[in-house]
Amino acid sequence: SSGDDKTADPGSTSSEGSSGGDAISVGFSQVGAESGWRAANTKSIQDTLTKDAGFDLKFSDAQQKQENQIQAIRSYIAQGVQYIAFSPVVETGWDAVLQEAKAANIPVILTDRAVDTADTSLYVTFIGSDFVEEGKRVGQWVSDNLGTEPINVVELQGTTGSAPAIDRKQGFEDATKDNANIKIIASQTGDFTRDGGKKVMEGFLQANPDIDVVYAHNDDMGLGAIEAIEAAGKKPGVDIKIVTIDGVKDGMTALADGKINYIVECNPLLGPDLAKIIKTLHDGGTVEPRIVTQDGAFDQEQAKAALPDRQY
Amino acid sequence: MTGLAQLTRHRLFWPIVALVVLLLASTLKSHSFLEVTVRDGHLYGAPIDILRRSSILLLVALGMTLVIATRGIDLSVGAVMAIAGAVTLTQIASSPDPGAVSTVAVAMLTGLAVCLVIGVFNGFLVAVLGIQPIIATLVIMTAGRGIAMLITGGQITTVTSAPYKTLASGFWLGLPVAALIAGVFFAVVALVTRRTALGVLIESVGINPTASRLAGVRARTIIWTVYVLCALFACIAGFLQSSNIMAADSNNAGLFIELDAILAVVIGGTSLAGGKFSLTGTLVGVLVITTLTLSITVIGIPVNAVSLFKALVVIVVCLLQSPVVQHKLRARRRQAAPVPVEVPA
Amino acid sequence: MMTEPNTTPIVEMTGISISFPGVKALDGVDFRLLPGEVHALMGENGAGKSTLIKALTGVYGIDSGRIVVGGVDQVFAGPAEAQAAGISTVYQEVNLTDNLSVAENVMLGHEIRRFGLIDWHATRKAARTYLKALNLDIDPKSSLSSHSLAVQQLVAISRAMVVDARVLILDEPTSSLDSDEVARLFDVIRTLRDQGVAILFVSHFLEQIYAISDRITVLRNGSLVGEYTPAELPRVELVGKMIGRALEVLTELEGRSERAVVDRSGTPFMQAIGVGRRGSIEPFDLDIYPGEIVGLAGLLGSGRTELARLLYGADHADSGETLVSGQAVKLRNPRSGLAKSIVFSSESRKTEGIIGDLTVRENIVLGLQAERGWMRRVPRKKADDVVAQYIEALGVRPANPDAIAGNLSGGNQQKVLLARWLATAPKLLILDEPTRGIDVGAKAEIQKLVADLAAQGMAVVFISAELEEVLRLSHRIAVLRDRHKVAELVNSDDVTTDVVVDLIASGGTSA
Amino acid sequence: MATDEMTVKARKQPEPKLTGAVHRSRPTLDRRYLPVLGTVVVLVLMLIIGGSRYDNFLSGRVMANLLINNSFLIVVAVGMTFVILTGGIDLSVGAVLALSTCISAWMFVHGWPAYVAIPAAILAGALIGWAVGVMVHVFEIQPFIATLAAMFLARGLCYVIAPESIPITDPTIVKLGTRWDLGGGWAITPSGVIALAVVVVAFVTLHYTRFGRTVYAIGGGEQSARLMGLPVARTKVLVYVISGTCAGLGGLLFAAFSSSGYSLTGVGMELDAIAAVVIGGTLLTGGSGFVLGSVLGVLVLGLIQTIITFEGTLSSWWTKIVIGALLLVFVILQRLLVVRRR
Ligand SMILES: Nc1ncnc2c1ncn2[C@@H]1O[C@H](COP(=O)(O)OP(=O)(O)OP(=O)(O)O)[C@@H](O)[C@H]1O
Ligand SMILES: Nc1ncnc2c1ncn2[C@@H]1O[C@H](COP(=O)(O)OP(=O)(O)OP(=O)(O)O)[C@@H](O)[C@H]1O
Ligand SMILES: [Mg+2]
Ligand SMILES: [Mg+2]
Repeated sequence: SSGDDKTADPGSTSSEGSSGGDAISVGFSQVGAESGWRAANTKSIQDTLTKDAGFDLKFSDAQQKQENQIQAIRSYIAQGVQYIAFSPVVETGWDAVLQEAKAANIPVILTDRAVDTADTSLYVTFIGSDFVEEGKRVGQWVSDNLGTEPINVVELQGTTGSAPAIDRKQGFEDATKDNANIKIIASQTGDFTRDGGKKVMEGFLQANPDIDVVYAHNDDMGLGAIEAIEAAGKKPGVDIKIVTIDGVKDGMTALADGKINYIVECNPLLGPDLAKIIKTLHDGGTVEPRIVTQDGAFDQEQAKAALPDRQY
Repeated sequence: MTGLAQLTRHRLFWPIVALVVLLLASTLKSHSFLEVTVRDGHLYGAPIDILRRSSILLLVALGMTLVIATRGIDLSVGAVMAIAGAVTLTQIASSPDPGAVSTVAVAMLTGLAVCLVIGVFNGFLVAVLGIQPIIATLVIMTAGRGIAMLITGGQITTVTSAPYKTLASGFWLGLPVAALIAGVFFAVVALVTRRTALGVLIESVGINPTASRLAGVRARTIIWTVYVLCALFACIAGFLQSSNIMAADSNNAGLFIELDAILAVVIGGTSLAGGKFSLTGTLVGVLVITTLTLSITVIGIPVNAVSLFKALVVIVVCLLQSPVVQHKLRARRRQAAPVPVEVPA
Repeated sequence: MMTEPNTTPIVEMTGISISFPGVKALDGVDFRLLPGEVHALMGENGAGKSTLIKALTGVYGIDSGRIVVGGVDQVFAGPAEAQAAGISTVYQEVNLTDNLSVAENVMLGHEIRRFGLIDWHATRKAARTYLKALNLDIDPKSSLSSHSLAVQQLVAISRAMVVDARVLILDEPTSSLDSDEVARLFDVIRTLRDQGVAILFVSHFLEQIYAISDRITVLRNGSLVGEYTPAELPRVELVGKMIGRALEVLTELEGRSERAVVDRSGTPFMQAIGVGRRGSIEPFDLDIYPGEIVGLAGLLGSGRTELARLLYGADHADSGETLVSGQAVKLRNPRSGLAKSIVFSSESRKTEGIIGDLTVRENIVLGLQAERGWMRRVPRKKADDVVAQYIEALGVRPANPDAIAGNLSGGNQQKVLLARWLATAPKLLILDEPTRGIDVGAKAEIQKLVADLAAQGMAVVFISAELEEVLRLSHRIAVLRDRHKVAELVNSDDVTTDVVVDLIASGGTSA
Repeated sequence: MATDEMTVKARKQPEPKLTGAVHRSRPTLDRRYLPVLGTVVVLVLMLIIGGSRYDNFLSGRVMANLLINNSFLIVVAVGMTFVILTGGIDLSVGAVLALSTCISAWMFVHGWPAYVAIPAAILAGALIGWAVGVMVHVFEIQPFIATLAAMFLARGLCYVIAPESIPITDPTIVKLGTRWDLGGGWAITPSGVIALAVVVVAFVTLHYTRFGRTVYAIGGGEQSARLMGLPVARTKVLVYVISGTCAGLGGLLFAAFSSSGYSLTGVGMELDAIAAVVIGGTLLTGGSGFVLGSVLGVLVLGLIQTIITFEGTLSSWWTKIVIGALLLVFVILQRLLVVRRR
């Protein structure tokens, strides 16, 4: 609805001036740096879209604020970059600013998180994981491997109201709802942090004497839970099983050490894929509208095998 | 009866009632809640957990009390915690012998030194340049986490070091080391402020800075000092926090702890307008808040209602503490004539 | 003088009682105020005068009693309601907001509006008129905080005139004013009285009471002593009724005390050579010898306070040189003054003196403590002794070291402030309006104390709006005018107020 | 202590003499404007430096975006200014703003028309503000705590109303965010116009109504204001209502800006608003400051953000450090300007 076509020009005119040479100028707006996963994601992008690889990357960190992100995208449009990529803080509310990008003829690529819009022409493609699917895969594994007898599950949720927290909860519930053996007895938010995970787990341990499984929405909370379980004199991974999502290095190490039982990977290394997509677009090619990354899943044995080559 | 009336009139009566109610509610939900058992040669149980967990907030609130007494505020404490953890853990992680006591000691001293500099910086902005405390400390609040991430390279630095782990998870004489550390600092501050003239001079500067200056009080030095102390206490809280998870999480260490600390200070009866402060009050405030967080999990408040529950507790405690309600309650009890609202001349 | 007394009181208070924790401030007091009269409320410091006023205007709720205003039973919820009922009040401490301009302070709540919005031009003009009525020709746009306390007091009075009041209450309005301003204020009061306004007036200056009042009510220790006309109550008796016993205060006050001869042969304790500060006081020279009381005389705003602040180091001078006991010193802040055993008691006790929320004990010990630094706390025993000694010597009431200083009556706060400085055993005592708001009895005590201290070798700089007081005490008098030191004279029996006033008027040439 | 030095020195300003019949009115600038002036000077400096460093920085588009992207913050900061002028503080604005986005989004999803949903969202803000005002005034709870509780409350309500983010498609709201092109890259949105209107209304209220002057008087000294017979109670409650209403309105502007209602919106926005107000020269102790200063404060924060995106090479941590450093440079420069002029 915004469609101010008269200002559509700066995109093409000034890009020459600002980017210099043949480098492709890309504006990337990151959510923030709230977790180890995010740091790895940022690093991957910054390390791939380098000058040497023929890119002129403009990076900005929105510090978890949608307004900063919108502001950054608008500023990229004003600066006249050739491509915009971003990981949206929220799924909703991007129509207006994406319209502006479209009006300025700047292709937009979404990474990691999707946006909720009726008009799919606003972005070229989405590349990232499917949070619901991740939750489902964890749920499935728990159901298949542990749910053979009655078990009590406690859930460490991510930040209240955030998309990954909602979807991972949803996915897990979907996958386990048919298994009568699985009972989720408590669920509380640990804010995706180790400290939060540990605090909440301490509370769970006080209130419930018979916890069998901990489902943490990310590795960090799982690692926090390990600390709490150990402090309570129990053995994580044995007395209480732990399943998590992400697969960051510390998580994988704990998995290999037998303190975590299963991790569904959520690959942060989106840089190479992003670079490939932009190159393809730049050469006039087309890409799929939705590219879901190939995420692995590891149990303890697989972790031991994979650990030496992990980059993050 | 008059004894009881006297009691309910005490400033800390309602916060303590809140504490008791929270503990009772948790016990109703989980019957063994108040039980303390001996496990692996030390005490174990929710009350011990509360003590251990309170230590971090207590240290931060301790410094905050002093700052608030001078009419200031320190928003940078969370960031200082992050920096303390980052500096110390990066050093421990990069040392060849992370398990050695000497490594840990040197790393912690470095952390203290860095935080000292930050405290001096905050104090300089407030006391010398006369920048409003909230904005002066906002600088470090924003930049501090960046500095911490710079030190850790944006990663969460994880270490394994037994001596460092002892800080937060160890026990001494059956009691958590963290609680003992916080307790010692609390006692020292209480002693120093009340045994020397520091306490009264801080209050005097907080109540009337102009008059204090004219009375010859070194207002500037005192204000500077409290910011340094606040940063040092936050630093130690940062040690405990990072030791708790054995990792330096620059983004999340001490996030929003300044709000909890201020809340604790105010529940304890110290006014944000500066002046008279009560360390005991702060201690009670800290216990209320820590218990509140633990009981949210234990009682099983639904995730989406956690904020509402917190709001409810804070509002109820504050309302009951407020002069108007106190007065109403008293009048009801004694059926006496209204007591005048006190207005200073 | 007296206009035909209207016999139905406009304000009638009966059986008023108010208690504060530990103090019964008013105990069944009756009071009435007639239209068209100036009614003086008298009593010692802490007698309950201000409390009675605050009870009337609803600042304090009353425990028992009845208040009838204009024939109607009234309990005001606060000054706003009292004001709406036609009672306009100037409270004891200057209660204005010093972040706003003079005009705004005068007109706050009564700004002139056009089309619902404030018409600043008209408002300022109105403010100027009200200020003019008190002979105050200051820029209404100037910030209130840029004016001295005396001016602020006049502004507060102007503000009270804005309301079309039936009752005007003035609680110690003259405590910082010099005789010209007082005379001017009295003219205004008389005009209002003749228009039928009932005026309640509080002052510790007996001459003023006798000059203006039609009726006197005396309070003592929160109880009513009685209601009198000035004619039936000579001064001595009035003082007797206030203090509860006959006292030879008056004789002491009126008779000039024996002045010791000051030895001016040695080195002065303090020597100011060309000390000045741009924008506040022109460079001046001043020598102060041990045992000498130097009085500063001048009109309102002549720069006495400014001079005193430079001597202490409250402000630092931008020219000149200061010698203490013959040695050059730099006084850049109050601490440096204190370190040289110089102390300064400010005229504005509310903002620059008392630490309101601290106890009397803590307030008294503060100066001593500041001198010793934070590490070495004044031992409890010593603190108790010092505090007890000065509470006794100055007659602080209530004589309770643990009372919150901010709750004390104005005069008692002033005594606490004095005690703070005397307790440090200074060598130079700078007193800016130390007797402001202090009752006759205590004033005599303080004057005697100052004279005694000087006799024991303490140097004193004494500032007072009351010229007689300066003359009575000082050995030497420095005369200021327009922020200039214009003259200096040795006090003797020949020096009268007229001499000094002439000096001020002529700018020092007639001496 | 510098604050006391300030008051001490303020007393020392030479004044026209009482004795002299003639008025010597010196052409000095009113000291109260100094902090705001400091802000302006530093803002212009930042613009010049930004313009010389980056291409397109001083373009109409970037400048217009500065207003458009910050319209909601301007409104919130205006409300905050009222509260801070009385010596209070309002920590609830970020959460109330989020609540307003959630309420309106929820109502649109449930089929309510804009003329119901919009007033409801604003009213919710006003109601919370009123509750805070009552807590602060009647129950004498410290503003910091009362508003902190309100912040938990509003955030909690958000999670209950909108556990997930809700897209808003309502045409009225969408229209609020439509850019009106003014040529040369300059543009404005109805949101921006509303923000400016709020500023004007606030300015007039503060400087041309008795209510506004009472706000300042309370900030100068609540006790004195009461003794002066001013309606302290009503005014104090009202400033929180105003702040809540502004946060509610800000929520609508934010909803227009982001076309969604989301419970995690505006986390930490209260600090941005407070920072903007303080940078704009308002004293946190109350009694001194201007709404226009707050607007400048918002622009400064926005400009810092813009510089960061234009720089484009900062890692996440350098972003934080640079924001902190710019803030520091800013407050110190402003402070020095003010001190110099004394
Ligand atoms: N808010 C208060 N809390 C406690 N005590 C108070 C309060 N206000 C006044 N008092 C006490 O009430 C008594 C009467 O004080 P009041 O101020 O009325 O005296 P006053 O006659 O006006 O004296 P002064 O001449 O010194 O102004 C004093 O003992 C004072 O300490
Ligand atoms: N009536 C007045 N009109 C204008 N300015 C005044 C007036 N009185 C004082 N001032 C200003 O207030 C400032 C303070 O003066 P200062 O306090 O040194 O005077 P003072 O001699 O102590 O008089 P007092 O304390 O009786 O007012 C001076 O800069 C003076 O210019
Ligand atoms: Mg009095
Ligand atoms: Mg004076």
